[in-house]
Amino acid sequence: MSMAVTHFNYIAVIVLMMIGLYVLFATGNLIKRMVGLALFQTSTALFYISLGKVSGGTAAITIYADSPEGRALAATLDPAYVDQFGINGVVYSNPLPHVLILTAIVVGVATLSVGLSIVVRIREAYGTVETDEIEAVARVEAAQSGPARSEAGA
Amino acid sequence: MNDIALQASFALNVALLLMLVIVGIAIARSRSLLASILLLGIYSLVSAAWLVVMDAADVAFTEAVVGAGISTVVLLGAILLVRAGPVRHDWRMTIPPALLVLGVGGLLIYAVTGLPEFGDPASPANAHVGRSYLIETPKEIGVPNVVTAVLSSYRGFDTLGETVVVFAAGIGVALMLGFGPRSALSPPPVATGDHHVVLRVTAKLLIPLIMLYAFYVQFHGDLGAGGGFQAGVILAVAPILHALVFGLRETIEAIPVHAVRSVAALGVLLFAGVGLVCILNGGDFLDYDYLFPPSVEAMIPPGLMGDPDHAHHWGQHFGIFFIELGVLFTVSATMVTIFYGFAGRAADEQEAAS
Amino acid sequence: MILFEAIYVAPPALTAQAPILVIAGPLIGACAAVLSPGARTAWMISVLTAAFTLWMSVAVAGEVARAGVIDYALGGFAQPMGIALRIDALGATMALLIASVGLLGALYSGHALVSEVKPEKHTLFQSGYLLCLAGFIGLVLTGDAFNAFVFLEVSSIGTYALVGVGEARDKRALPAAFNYLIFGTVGATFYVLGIGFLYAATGTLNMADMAMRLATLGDNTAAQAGLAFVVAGLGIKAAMFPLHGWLPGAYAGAPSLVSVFLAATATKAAIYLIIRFVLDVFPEGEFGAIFLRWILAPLAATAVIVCSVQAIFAKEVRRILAFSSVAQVGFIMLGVSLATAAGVSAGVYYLIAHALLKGALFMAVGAFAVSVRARTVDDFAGIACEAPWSAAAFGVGAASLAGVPMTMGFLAKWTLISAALEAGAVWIAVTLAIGSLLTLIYVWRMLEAIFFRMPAAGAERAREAPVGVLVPLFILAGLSLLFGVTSTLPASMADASAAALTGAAP
Amino acid sequence: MSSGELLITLALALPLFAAVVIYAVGRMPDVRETLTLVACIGLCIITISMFMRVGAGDAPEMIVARPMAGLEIAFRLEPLGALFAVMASVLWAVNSLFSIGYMRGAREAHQTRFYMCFALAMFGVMGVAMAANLFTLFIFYEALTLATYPLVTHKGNAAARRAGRIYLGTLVGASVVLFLPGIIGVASVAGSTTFTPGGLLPGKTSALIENLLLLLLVFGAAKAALIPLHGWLPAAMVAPAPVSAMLHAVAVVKAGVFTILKVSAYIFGPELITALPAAIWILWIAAATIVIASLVALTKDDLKARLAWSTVGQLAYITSAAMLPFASGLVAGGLHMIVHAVAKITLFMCAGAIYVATGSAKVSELGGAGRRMPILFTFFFMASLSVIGLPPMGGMWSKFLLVDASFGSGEWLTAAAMIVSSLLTIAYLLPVVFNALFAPAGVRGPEFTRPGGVPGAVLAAAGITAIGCLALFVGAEFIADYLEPLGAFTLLEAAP
Repeated sequence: MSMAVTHFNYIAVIVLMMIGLYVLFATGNLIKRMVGLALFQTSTALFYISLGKVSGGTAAITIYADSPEGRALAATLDPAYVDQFGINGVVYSNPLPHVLILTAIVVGVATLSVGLSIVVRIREAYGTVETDEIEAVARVEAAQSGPARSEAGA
Repeated sequence: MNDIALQASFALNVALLLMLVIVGIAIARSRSLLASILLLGIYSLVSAAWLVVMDAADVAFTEAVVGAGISTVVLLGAILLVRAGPVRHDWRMTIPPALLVLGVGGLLIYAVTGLPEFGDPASPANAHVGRSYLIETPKEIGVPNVVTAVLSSYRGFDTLGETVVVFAAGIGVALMLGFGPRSALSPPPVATGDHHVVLRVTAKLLIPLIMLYAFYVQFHGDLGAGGGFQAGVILAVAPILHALVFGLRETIEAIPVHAVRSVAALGVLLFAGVGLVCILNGGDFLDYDYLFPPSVEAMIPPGLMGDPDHAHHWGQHFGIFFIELGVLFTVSATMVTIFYGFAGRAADEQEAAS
Repeated sequence: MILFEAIYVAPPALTAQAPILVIAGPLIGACAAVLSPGARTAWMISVLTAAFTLWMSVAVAGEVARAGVIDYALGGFAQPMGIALRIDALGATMALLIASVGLLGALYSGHALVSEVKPEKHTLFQSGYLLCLAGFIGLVLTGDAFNAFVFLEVSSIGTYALVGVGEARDKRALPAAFNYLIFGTVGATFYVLGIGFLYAATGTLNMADMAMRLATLGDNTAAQAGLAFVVAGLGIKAAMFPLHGWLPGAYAGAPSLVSVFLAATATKAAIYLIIRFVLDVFPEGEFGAIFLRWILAPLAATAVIVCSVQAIFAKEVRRILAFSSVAQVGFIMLGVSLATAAGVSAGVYYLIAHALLKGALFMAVGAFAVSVRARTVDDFAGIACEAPWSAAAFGVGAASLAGVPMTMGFLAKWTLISAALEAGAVWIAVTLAIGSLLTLIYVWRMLEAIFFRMPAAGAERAREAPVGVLVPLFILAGLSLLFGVTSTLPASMADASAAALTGAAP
Repeated sequence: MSSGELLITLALALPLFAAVVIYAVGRMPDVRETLTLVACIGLCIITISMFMRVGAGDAPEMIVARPMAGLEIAFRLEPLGALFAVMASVLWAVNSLFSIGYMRGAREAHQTRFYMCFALAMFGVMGVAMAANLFTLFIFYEALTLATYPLVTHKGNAAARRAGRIYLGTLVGASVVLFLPGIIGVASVAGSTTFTPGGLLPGKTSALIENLLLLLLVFGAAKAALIPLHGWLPAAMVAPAPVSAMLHAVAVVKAGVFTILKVSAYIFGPELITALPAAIWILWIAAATIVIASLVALTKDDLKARLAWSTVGQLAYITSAAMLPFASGLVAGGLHMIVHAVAKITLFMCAGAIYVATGSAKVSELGGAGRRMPILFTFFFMASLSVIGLPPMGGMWSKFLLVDASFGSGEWLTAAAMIVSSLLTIAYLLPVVFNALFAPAGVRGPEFTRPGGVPGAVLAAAGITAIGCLALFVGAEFIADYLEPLGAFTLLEAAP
């Protein structure tokens, strides 16, 4: 099979990541940038999950209770394949990436909330959430204030 | 590999991924912040569906709760506070990021050629440690959900770190938004009239149900999808709903800000405390086999709860139970802290406007 | 290292658990700080926790000196199934460095915070500070690549807000904090992505296991891209040129305590992880050598020159110091890129020297800020007459930065240049020499203003900082001087680190 | 602590202690200045006893610290260093006398800082003189630069600060970019930087590296003011006259050439220097410096600037001497170092005296000034003769030896440059004296702006060194003998 098929998931996930990265840097609106960041982080998660998928596998959440769906799925597979890669006659997908991504998702929401709280404060301090307008305000204020120490004394 | 079921699963996978790409492009093109945020929620929901196809039930659950749920709420709260206009597009600004994206993307796609095929059970990722967990979990941990076993036990230290990250986020938001003269609270306008009685009654009914569901997700975590993170977020919905219907002031009177922050800290303390107890009993940090001293373990009858190794797994079960409880405390309390932060600001804005 | 055994007396049971206690201690302290009733209690918790952390990190360093490498299996699971702390000389050195600066920072915060952060925020601020401490120490001790990501985030998430709190002094801290968050998160995500590729290629997250498996893997684009993304991601965190855009604003805007701690530890921890991946996890081979010689070294050299020039033209003292930090990261990376035992040792030694001196410099700037609002170099004119002790400490730090003999900074430059010459990399030695000259220029600009100019007429008068600020400041500055005269301790640690990484005899 | 170590410690501690005491008693000018003089005399006693011990064949040593392997802060006395130390301490004493007169006469501000920095500079000089290795020498060399910076910018105005930037920029810049890499190169090639009789480097590395190191070390010692790193010296003339006299005729510039002499004698060794093409290139540059500096000096109307350019040229004599592929060069260089120091400090003190007395020191305005200040101009004349190299002054012997060494080693270009430069020296120094002393009647020169004219202390100081020039004519052989260990050569053998 050509690589476009066998590696389709990876390529699609990379496209998603790049959309996120693009949104992050192509806009000056801070909230939109946070949206882009969230998109980028989520897509990275999808990459890990793609890595852990096993053909014909099932979710590894009922490992020693009997898994009827897992068995049903395994029945459709080549028995040699199940023997080699299965456990007790059921093929499971890799649980490790799932664990990692649970962590990553939580980290993502933590970043998002801290980031947005900073954005809210920026809005309060500068009256805008557009990067160029913030810079303009900062420039104007820098020009007005002059040297801090002598101003205070004068 | 030419089986119909497999092909159907792959087709579903492709279809969902293409949907994700479409939603992603829509987010990139959207000029309305509100639309972007809602599209991001949709993106999370679609990806949750895709995650189920990928056999990642736990992740799907978390993505639905966290990505589509709390993230969207926080983002909506933020645009309410900043009242930003439509996003301006300047084509000159798009060239450098486009080049960056092309460069990074090209490098990634080149790198992908070195990866094993999608779904390959013999790939290093799936054959090495990943497979060992599947084989060892029944023996070493005795928890049916391998994801929970890895999350709480094998990689319990990661989970401690993750809980701390959530706690840190709570501290961060509280530092940014939780102080200052602007956070004086007033009841929202919805609470003034009496024609919201339906809302109130429904809310009063829903809140206990939400909490019940949260506890179900919490304690079901080692049997099926679920656990402290998901449960924590769901549990946090209860006070959030309460605040939306009855006003933030009422909620804060019931659950004070300091109490919430303390619960978040206690959650981390509980988690770390479990680790320290293991040390005190002679094991390494978070080695739940040492959660109970041998004298206690000797009292457990063999074969309890249908598990022949129960005596051995007793410590693991309780260790996971306690740390998941710690996670629940911290996550739910932090989510409420974050909500208080944003909502407290929202109330001020309305006060300032009136 | 014998020194550790002499000053360290603890029950053996505690020593055995020291690797985890050094991380768990500040985590628990952070929770306790949130629970504490007031600012004063929170400060005391912070100091006690940091002292405990330092004690434990000394224990770890002593144990590493005795036993070589410590493996601590968390949860009692064998590697690579469980997460393990794997501590070699480099990790122990870093932990000791971070814990030392952490304690001094905690002491310093008792007074320094009062003028910069509202009192009601102190409990949360101290909590965030301790989380940051725990995060950095965890980052340098863990033997698991993904766990390192978690600690990267533990240290970062709180830090973003801590930087933002600097708005009380300078509201530009807010956009700076946001910028830091964006860059930092992109960096961390790149790192995760890189780890994903490495995981796909090796099937493991344990660094030692990964190293073993990479060595037998041969040429693999996934693994190579993995390394590239790991280094790029960490490079953002380490403010490696050209990924340093977030740093000047963040250092300039943050409260002094945060600037001190970040400057002394944050970029250093990320550099540590880069060193770990480039020299330890990744096998020696063609790709690694090309990566070091043709990508890392030229970028580092550019950083040395470009950012030093930026520092020369910067107007604000904090920004000068911040740009200087980026340039100094270049110095460190140039040493590491030699990949010889001498080069790595020099890099690590430089890292220690720079952490101490930059911490002292930011602390001194904070000491001035206790009494006066001064930003630009001109604002600092003649401040030495008004706050002589703080100015003296600043002078020591600046001398060390400039590489004046009898300071640690001089020995650091010395070892670095001789390592470059020894490795035959003359162009690196030349870059280092030019960089040192540029460093002198911007250091002199500050010193000239502080010591040799008169304050502007009618300027607000500065006062000397309180003793609580001066004591940690003097300890930090004093270390730069002490190690400039007798450098056995840091030099032996740097040598042991290099030996652990390159396999050479120390 | 052995008596040798005690001497070394005292030589370092005394100026440092003096600086502290001067700071402490800064509010009492009389006490301050008395203490300065006491410190000077104390230091003279210490250095002279060191000088005697070295002359007796002793070589006291002291290791202070060893920050890293191969790097140590250590001191060791040897003839060249002992001579340098004696010269510096004796001239410091004379110059302090001059300073007291000058600073009071010119009513300068910040006098406490002035005396303190002077003492600190002497601390640096002592360290340079006694250093046992390049690393230690470097430390004190830099300390000297830093201690003299406040002296150069003493006036505190924009011009002084600009000059200060040039001063510091050139000196520190050259040491960081050239000298330090040179030292590190030596350390990494030879494993240490210790000054070793016969040379540290021979047999240790390739010719390419040796050439490179020589260039780095010689140009790195920018205090020797070899073109193109000479700009700081004329710039430093914004400083008060005592600073120019002591530091920029004696201590600082001589520390530069002293370093080059030490590098030549103890790092490369006479034999290795002989073999290196880089030494020849440096000789050419030095020859160019000698001629160019003399020509520029001719054009300068400001007396101090003229003297500064003259110093640039004279320093290049000594640098040439260090590079001459002939062992006698080192002795000649060492001798010239002393002789020139004594003569040039006299000239600067005279220039300072004129400035104090008249408020200006332009060559074009000095016609007839000798009528008011005949004694001063006599001293000026004596020192001029020494700089030119005419008998009966010490300068004659050193010039003779230098030219002889150049011829002896076949360096015609250097010899020619020295001879041409001597003629030029006549052209830029003697007219000053003759115009002042033998101006047409009626030309009275500038009026005194200070009642009483030249302060007595100033005149006395200039007198002492002028007589010193004369004395060196007699004492030159003693000094050359003393330096004999540097090269198997004595004055008598050179005489035809």
